[in-house]
Parts: sequence; C-alpha cells; structure tokens
Amino acid sequence: MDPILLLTQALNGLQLGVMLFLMAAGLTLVFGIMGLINLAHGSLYMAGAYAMAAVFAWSGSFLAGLAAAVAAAALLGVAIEMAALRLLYRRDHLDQVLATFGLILFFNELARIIWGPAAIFVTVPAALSHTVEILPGAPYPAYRLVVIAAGVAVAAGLYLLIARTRLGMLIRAGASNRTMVSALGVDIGRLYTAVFALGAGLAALAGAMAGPILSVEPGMGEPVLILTLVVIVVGGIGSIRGAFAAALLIGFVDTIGRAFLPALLRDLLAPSAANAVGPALASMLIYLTMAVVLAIRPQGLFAARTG
Amino acid sequence: MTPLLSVRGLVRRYGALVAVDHVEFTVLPGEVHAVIGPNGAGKSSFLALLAGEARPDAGEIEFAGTNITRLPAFARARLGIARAFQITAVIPDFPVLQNAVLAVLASVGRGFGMGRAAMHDPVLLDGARRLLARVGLAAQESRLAGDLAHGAQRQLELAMALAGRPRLLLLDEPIAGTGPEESRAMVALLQSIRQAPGERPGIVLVEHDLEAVFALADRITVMAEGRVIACDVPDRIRADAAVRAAYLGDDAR
Amino acid sequence: MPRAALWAILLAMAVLLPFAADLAGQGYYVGFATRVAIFAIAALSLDLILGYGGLVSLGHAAFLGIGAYSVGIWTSHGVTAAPVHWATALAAGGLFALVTGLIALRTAGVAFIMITLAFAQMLFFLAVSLKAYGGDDGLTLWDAARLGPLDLSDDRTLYWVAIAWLVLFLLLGRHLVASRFGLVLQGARSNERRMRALGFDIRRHRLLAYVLSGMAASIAGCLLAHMTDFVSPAYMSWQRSGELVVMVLLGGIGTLHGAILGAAVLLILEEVLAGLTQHWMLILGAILVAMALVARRGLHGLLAALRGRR
Amino acid sequence: MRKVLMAAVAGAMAAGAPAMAQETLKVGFVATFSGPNAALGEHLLQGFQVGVDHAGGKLGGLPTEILKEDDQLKPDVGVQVVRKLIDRDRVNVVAGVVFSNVMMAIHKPLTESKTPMISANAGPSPIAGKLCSPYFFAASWQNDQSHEAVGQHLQTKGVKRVYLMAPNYQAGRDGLAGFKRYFKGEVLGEVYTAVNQPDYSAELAQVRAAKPEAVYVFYPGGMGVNFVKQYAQAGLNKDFPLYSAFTVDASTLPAQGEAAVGTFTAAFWTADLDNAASKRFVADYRKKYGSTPSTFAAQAYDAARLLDAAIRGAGGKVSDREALAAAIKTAKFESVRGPFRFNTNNFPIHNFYLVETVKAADGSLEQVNRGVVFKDHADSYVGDCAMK
Repeated sequence: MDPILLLTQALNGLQLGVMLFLMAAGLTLVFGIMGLINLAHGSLYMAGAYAMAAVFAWSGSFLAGLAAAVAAAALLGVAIEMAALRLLYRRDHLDQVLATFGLILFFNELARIIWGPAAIFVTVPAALSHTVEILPGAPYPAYRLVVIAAGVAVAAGLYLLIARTRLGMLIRAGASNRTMVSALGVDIGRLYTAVFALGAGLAALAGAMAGPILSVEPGMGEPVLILTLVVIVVGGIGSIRGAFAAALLIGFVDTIGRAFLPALLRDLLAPSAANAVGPALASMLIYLTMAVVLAIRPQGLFAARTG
Repeated sequence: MTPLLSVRGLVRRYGALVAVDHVEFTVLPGEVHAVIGPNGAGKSSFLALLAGEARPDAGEIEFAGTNITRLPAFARARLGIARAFQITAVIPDFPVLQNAVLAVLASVGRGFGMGRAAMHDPVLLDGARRLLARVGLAAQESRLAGDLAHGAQRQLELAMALAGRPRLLLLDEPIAGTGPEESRAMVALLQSIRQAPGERPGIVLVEHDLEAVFALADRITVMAEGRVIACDVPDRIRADAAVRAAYLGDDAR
Repeated sequence: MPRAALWAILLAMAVLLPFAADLAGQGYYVGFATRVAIFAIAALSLDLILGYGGLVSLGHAAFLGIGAYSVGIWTSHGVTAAPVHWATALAAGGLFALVTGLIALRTAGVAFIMITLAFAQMLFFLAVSLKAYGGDDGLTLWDAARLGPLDLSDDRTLYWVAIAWLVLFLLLGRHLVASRFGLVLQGARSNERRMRALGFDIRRHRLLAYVLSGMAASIAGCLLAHMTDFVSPAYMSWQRSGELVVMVLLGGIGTLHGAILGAAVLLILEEVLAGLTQHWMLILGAILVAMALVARRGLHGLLAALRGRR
Repeated sequence: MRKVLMAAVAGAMAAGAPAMAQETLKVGFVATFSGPNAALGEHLLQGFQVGVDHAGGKLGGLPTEILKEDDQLKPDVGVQVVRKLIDRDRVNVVAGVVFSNVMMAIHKPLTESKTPMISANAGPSPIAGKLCSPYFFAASWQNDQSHEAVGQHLQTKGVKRVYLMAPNYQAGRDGLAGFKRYFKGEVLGEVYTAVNQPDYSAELAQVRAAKPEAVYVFYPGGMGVNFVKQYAQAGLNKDFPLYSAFTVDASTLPAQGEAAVGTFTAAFWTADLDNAASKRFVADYRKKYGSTPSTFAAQAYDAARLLDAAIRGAGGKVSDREALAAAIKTAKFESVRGPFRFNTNNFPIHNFYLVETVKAADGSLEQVNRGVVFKDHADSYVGDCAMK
C-alpha cells in the first residue's frame, strides 16, 4: 500500500481522534464526577462554533474567536449547570436524559432563531490556509496540523492539570469517591460547577476548531455527540485515559475504514456488491467496534476504578 | 462427618493486592463458623468468593460434594447457599411482603412464571407471611422495605435468605451497626435458626461484634492480610496469643 | 374515581372517536389517533424494559424498522396478508432482540444505552444499503395490506386494528408485570445483587423481557407501515429511538399507561406547537426540561401528586 | 392548526378574475421547516411567495390560502401532514417538498386522492418512470438532469479520467449514474460516503492518490459546505478542478465562501439568466428578502407561476381535480428558465447551463452562466412511464 497515503490517513485519523478527545474529556469527567448524563454536550460544541464564527467575523482575529468561544461556552455551561443541571445530580439518570434532550431541542432552535437555518461562513485563518508537504508529494492542510497539535497540547495540559494540581486532585478524588471530597471540606457545588465549565470549554474549543472545517449550522452537535458517547463508553466511563485511547481508536477505525474498506471489498466482491456493501459497512464500523469492545469488556477499555 | 463446604487454596488478587491468600476453610452441617479479623483482612472478599460474586484466581470450592468454583451466584443460590449482605440488601421500593414473596418465589419457582400472578398466589403469600412471622415483621408487611429501621431491614434480609431453606447461610456482619436492642434480637434469631428442627443450616458468620461471635460460633477462623492465622473453637481462640497480638489486643473490650 | 370506571370511559372515548370525528367532518383525526396508538404501542413496549426492567434502550426504533420492513418486503413481493406481515415481524423482531440482547445484557447502565444504539445504527445502515428495497429513499407500498376481508388502507379499519393491538398489549403488559416474571424483573431493577443471591438468573429474565418488548415494538412498526404505506430507514434513526425514550419518561416510567399518555401528549404537543410557531422546538425543549425538573415521575407522577394534594 | 399566510385581498386587485361564482384556492405547502435542513424549505417558501405576490396575492385570480406544513424530514410525518391537508383542509393542490424520501412517501396518498402535486424540488427517478402519475408535476427537474449535464460537459471538453463521490443514498447513486450516462471516459473511483458525514479527509486523501483530471461530486446542503471547504483546504482545488451538482448554490455559497470559487456546476437556471421573467423574479426577490435567490427559490417561483396559469386555464374551477391536473399539464407560463414544457411524464424538458462560481470585482461571490450544455433536455426515465 502507498506509504504516503497511509501516512496521510493516519494524520486524518489522529485529527479526528483529538477532536473527539476534546469532546469526550468533558463528557466523561461530568459523568464520572457528577454522575450526570449530559446529552446537551453537543450543544456546547455548537455554541463554541457559533461564538467563534461571530467573533472571528467581527474582529478578524482567529485567536480572539477561539478565546471568545471557550469563554462563552464556559459561561453558558455555568449558566446551564446552575439553572438546571445541578438540580439533577442526585436524580435518576432518566430525568437527566429527559432534561438534556429538551436542552438539545431548545438550543438548536435558539441557534436557528439567532443565526438562521442555513450554515454560516467560517474560514481558516489566512496564515494557515496553505498546505504543508509533510513528505514529498504529500501535502497536508496546515490548519489540520495545527488542530492536531492543539488537541495534543490540550490533552497534555489536561493530564498535567489532573495529575499535578489541587483541582486535579479533587477531580480524581471526586471521580472515585464523592463523599470523601466533601469530607475534605471542599465546597462540592463549586467543584462541580468548575468541572462543568471545564468540560464546556473543551467542547467549545473542539467546536470552534471544527468551525473552519465543517459547516456551522443548527444541529451540528448531535452527530459528534453520538461519536463522543461511543468514545466514552468504549474508553470506560469516567476515565480520561480511556477517553484518550478510545478517541484515537475510534478516529483511526473510522478513517481507515472509510478510506480502505470499500477498496478492499472491491477486491473481494463483485463491483456492484462491493459498492452496496462497502459504504454501509464503513458507516457501521465504529458501532461494530463498540459492540465488540463492550461484549468483551462491558466496563470499557479503561474502567475507572470502582469502589 | 464430611464437611458441607470445603475450601482449598483459595486466592483472589486485586491488582497487586492479594485480598484472599491461600485460604483453607470448612463448614460442617449445622455448624456456625465465624470469620473475624481486622478491617481489610479479606473477610468480605472471601465471602464474595463463596457466594460466587467474584471469581477466585486459584483454589477450589466444594459444596455438598459438588465443585462450585466456576458457578455463578444465582446457581449457587439454587444449590442452597443463601446470603445476607454487609450493606443491607432488600428491595427498597417493594413493600415488605413483596420482598418476602420474591424470596419464596425464588425457592419454589423455576421457569419464568409469566402466566402466574405473583401477589395473588396463596402458596407464595402464605410462605411469605410465615417467614415474616418468624422474624417478627408480620405487623409491618405493607410498609416499604426501604422505610424500615436498619435492624428491621436486617431481619427482613435474613428472612429472605431463609426462604429457600438454605443448607448454608453466608452472613456478612448481620449485627454490626445495629443498636443494643436490635442486636440482642438478632442474636436470638440466629440462635433460633441454628436450633430449628430439621433445618440446621451451616452458617458462615463474618462479624465484628465479638460478643455475638463468641456466643454463637462453634468454630472461629481469624484472618489477617488475606491469610488464615488461626482456626479453632472459641475458647482456644480467646486464649491464642498470636490472635490476641494481631487482633483482639486492640479490639477487645 | 374508581379505576375501572376510568378505563371504561377511556375505552368508550376510543370507540366513539371515529364517529365524533365524522360528525365534526374531521376524519383526519382518526388518522392522527391511529398514529398516537401506534407510538403508544412502541412506548408501552419500551416501558416494559425501561420502566420495569431498568434497561434504558436507545435503539428501540430498530424494532419499528423491523416491523415496517417486514410489511414492506412482503408487500413488494406481492404478499399483502397482514397476518403474514405480523408473524414475520414478531419472529424477526424477537430474533433480533434475542441476538442483540445476549450481547447487550452483558453490560448495564450507560453502556447498555450505547450498545443498543450501536445495534440500531447497524440496522439503520443496513437498511440504507438495501437498494432492492429503496435504500435511503424508502419503499412505497402500492398494495394495501389485508386482514381477511378487511382492507387496512382504510383509515377507520386501521384505527380499530391499532386500538385492538394497543388494548391487547396493555392487557398482556399488565398481566405480565403482575406475574411472577414481572416481580422478578422489578426486583432486579431495584437490587440486582439481592436477586442473584436469592437464586434468580436475572439475565434470562431480562433477555425474555427484551425479546417480548422487541416483538411488541415490531408490531408497532408493522402498523406504522400500514398507515403510511411507506417504509424507510428514517423509521429507525437514533432520533426516533430518543423520542420513544422521551415519550416513556414524559408519561411516567414503570406504569404502562404512562407510556401511552406520554406518546399521546408528545405527538399532540408537536401538532399543536407546530401550528403556533415555526420555532415550536424551542417551546417543546423548554417543556421537557421543566418536566424533568419539576415532575419526578413524568405526567403520571404529576397527576398523582395533584390528586394527592386535593 | 393551520397557518394561513395570505388571505384574500379585496377583489379590487383581481383584474382578470373569472366572472363565475368564485371558489377559494387552498394550497398545501409541505416542506422541511425544522431541524438542521430547514434552510431549503425556507428558500422554497420564499420563492413561492414571490410567485404569489406576482399574481397579486391571488393565484389564478382566486382568493388564495396557503397552508404551510412541516414534514420534519420524516417520511411518516410527511404522510401525516399530507393526509391532514387532503382530508381535513381539503386543499386543491399540494406544492413544495424538498427531499426525495418525503416525496416518495407522500406520492401514494396524493395519487390515490387525485390531488395535484407540484414539486418545487424533489424529482425522484421512480416518479419520473414507473410510478409516474397524471397528478404529479415537477416544476423543478428530474434529479439526474444536472448530473447528466455535467457529464456531458466533461465529455465534450475531452476530459478522460474522473473521480466521483456522492452520499450513499438513492439520489446519490442516481446522480452518479446520470453523470456516467453522458461521460464515457475512465472513472478512477466511485465513492459513496455516509449520509450527513461531516468529515471527508479520508476520502480526499484517496482522491489525491488517484490523480484524476477532474472530480465530480454531489453533496447537497450542509454536506456540500463541509466538502467544498475541506476540498479547498486540502489544496485539491489547485490540482484537480471540482465539478458538482446541487453542491454549490445560493443556499450553500455564503457558508462555503472562497472555497467554492473556481468550481463548476450545471443548472437549469442562474440568477443572471437573460430573460424578462427571470429578471423580474430576481429583482423582486432581492427587494423582499435582501439576497440573491437560489435555484430552490426559482423552482418554487415557477411552481407558483405554473399554478397561476393552470387555474386560469381551468377557468378557476379548482375543485375539479382532474380538470385542474389537465390544466397544469397544458398551462403556458413564462418560466424563469426560458423554454419550458412538460414531457409525457410531467417532468420538464428544458435547457441546462454550465455555471461557474467566481469572485466578482466587488469581492462578492457570484454564480455565472457559462453557456448552454443541453438544449431542450428530457430526462432519462420517461421511457418507463406508461403515460403517453
């Protein structure tokens, strides 16, 4: 197989992986610590993309857009958390599902009222609009390289935050034993709000960085939400390490499957059969991966320590 | 007498921690065999292995002549191993009577019973009421189990465990955490179970309340750091210097 | 009001509805009521595993699809006998539930939610690739299904059939949850460990509940196909599964009739709000959030609380 | 629960109103108005609205009531609302419909109730062929026609090696089949991606490896925004010219921006087309909505004009559905696209133009007409239709 193509596809898988990780990190933390299933996580991603689009267009600065997206979504996250979600931490998961499903409908429609039903324009910053020759004959979009770098940097930062800081210690403690954290004399309500804001910020960062690549439109959060849920379940709910591993796994499986599976099938089957089966199988691949992982390890790849 | 339960070389690891370390253990029919030891000695892990909630990494468990090492929890229950948990495990959002009915159902019913009403079946109801009467909960049958006092929940749980006329009872701290009144009632109840004609189940009793242990046990096994450090009749255990050093010294009142 | 009287009134209303609609010259509402009954069956079946079994499935729309395609595939080959469609749907839905349930029930909680979603998505993409049966565009059913002498393309007839199925499933469901089986299922939802220690093989009970639930939902899928004369993968999108969950939660879980209430209220809300404003989803979203925050056990719980206060 | 957008204006405006007892025209307008794909429904309705305005608020001189219904992009909801329109509201005609799967679902209740349907967008191949109906009319096109036009253009241009991509659904497969009907060169790759797939990086890497002379894709709506942006970002547009259908149009261009510059498509109409009907439409649409109309809006405008002419042709007797359908078939109206006539399957025979997206002098993006590809082009399914 063509090594240049393989390398390019590996980068594509990595890029999808780090984006999914940014989404998954927040979702898995919120679930692990607060026990909250937040289906509206995709709405925070959407909020990030729209905030970035608005501020980027207004100021002309990509970085300002990025900062505004993270700040706006974090604020929005805090607002949602304080107004509604904190009432749901002790409740049944099903109440959380109902409420956050309602929030999805609400925010999608709100975005439609504010920005209209059509996709809005966001482009890559001029400085990154070129391609880079990663190998001779293998140009790759500079912007996607930056996305990968940013994603890896954020992952590393998150690791340091959790492994080294006081907040990180509380987060780790909270994930394994909630009562212990309150016994330490920490204001658990503030910790929860902080964690939620962190997750919202990460989701918004993912949304904002996706803005120039994808179409920014109402409902853009749901496909990525589903993928993110796949990631956190495969990784093991509540585990940041698991989320990272699973995000890369899903990123690679999806990319490699889409790139090579149809061609592979064409070698094995009649062309018409391959054309019918290939795309369907490629779409199913991540779900197949999840089903296999869960069938073998129901707790996911890296189960957060229980009890 | 052939033992009812015999355990050989049982090992269970959690990562680097060896929670249960080559434990040898037997229970004779009708015997109360208590397991004591300091916190973290591996008593609860050991009980979970006996109940089939966890799988051993090595060793064998034989019950009434059958090797049950690989059987899941529900299958062991069907062979006659009943269990009460350290954290009381009743069905909190069912009424007391319904809890008891479930327990009776477990002992009489095989198959799914989709065609048979549960709460209108005289066989189930009579059995359930008899059980409740035995543990003194008859008057509370329509209360939600979750609303009962802690001691009463313990009694209900014990009643449920007894429904299937088990041959072996695994009790995880049935007395710890209850008040003096409830604690006396529970000891009396356990005495009555072991003396009930025709049943006389073997009992594995994990308990912190040493007064109760010495009152009830025929034999006592002392565990520390996953290993058995002594196993003997209560009087000798009381006198054992090693046990005193490891355990009783700090804990005995 | 005594329960029996309440049920009698509801049944009478269901019986009188077509005549009232005719009288008012609003035959359309018969079709709408049929749709409510169909989704009520699907929600009811989901409530059996969700409310009584504690198993939250985000893939229940897969069974709608199985039922719909049972009708669609037979019809496209010229077989219009509804009993054949139904039998196929029951068998296929049951088999799909059995196979996926064996794997899915190894997990619990959120993992169960996601693995059921995964299986439904696989089926969705399979249907998209079924070129012979319309793929993503779907399949129009030109020949009406027949039940003996009855023509199911007639609104009125289909309404009675749907109501009959709904009543049948409601009665079966009520019988089932009051049976020994139902007691074990609910016990396992509340305290799994205790149920195992009592000697119940709860995975078998759950699997059976999952299979029965899938079969009932497949019938709803058949009826949906009969009603729309159309079959498409859109019937089993994950959003549709989510709507079914919302119906059950909105009505109140673990009550069966709550699921019916939820289905009716959600569909009516959609209909009414969409007539008021283009941005009806904003209002619907807010209502759902408010319901989750205020009413602990859905509309059923809310109604019970109101009755209790009075 | 109806939404009455326009009630009758007083009779003063109805200059050419028939003298007989006046009926009221009820039009059911069904499209996707909610969810992520709502934008196209809006375009249709706006175009239709301009068409109604041009008839003085009275299509065919009749007091006109438009009942707007949202199909939510769910086929079963589509059937539900169409039944409501037919049974309860007793509409005379239904118009609109963005998506083929909704169109397929509502085709049966419409046909069985003999309700005339004027599609303002969806033109699925089965309805052009085997399932053709005397009550169904496409004011738009048959799905394949634009694809065929691009295929023809590349064939004429002498391009030998192309790479094809489309979403994995029937319209996508039909589209690429239509392209290949007229393009006879080598197809290096024919890739079907998941519907609503957001990221195409994996597939784009394969495109670069295949080194085609041109790339042809079909990615409507949000998919098109994603694809075209990513295609440009990957630097592919410099090496491999991008041709597409329904991918770059007035609804997606604002979000695609400069990434779409230099791409080609084919269409039955462009906003710069030189005829009186088109000029009037574009001018009034701009006045009313402040933007250049999309092809979607143009189709819907034609649907309204067609209906207006048909009702006049039927002498205002809209309650006779068979007569109304017959009148639609023979109606003469000034289409924005120039010459327009119905084929035997009630799909239009019309011209197709090559369209290039360019950056105008003032920096704005425009879609410019680059000449005729097909003259009086009929669709390829008409042979399967039993109507003569």
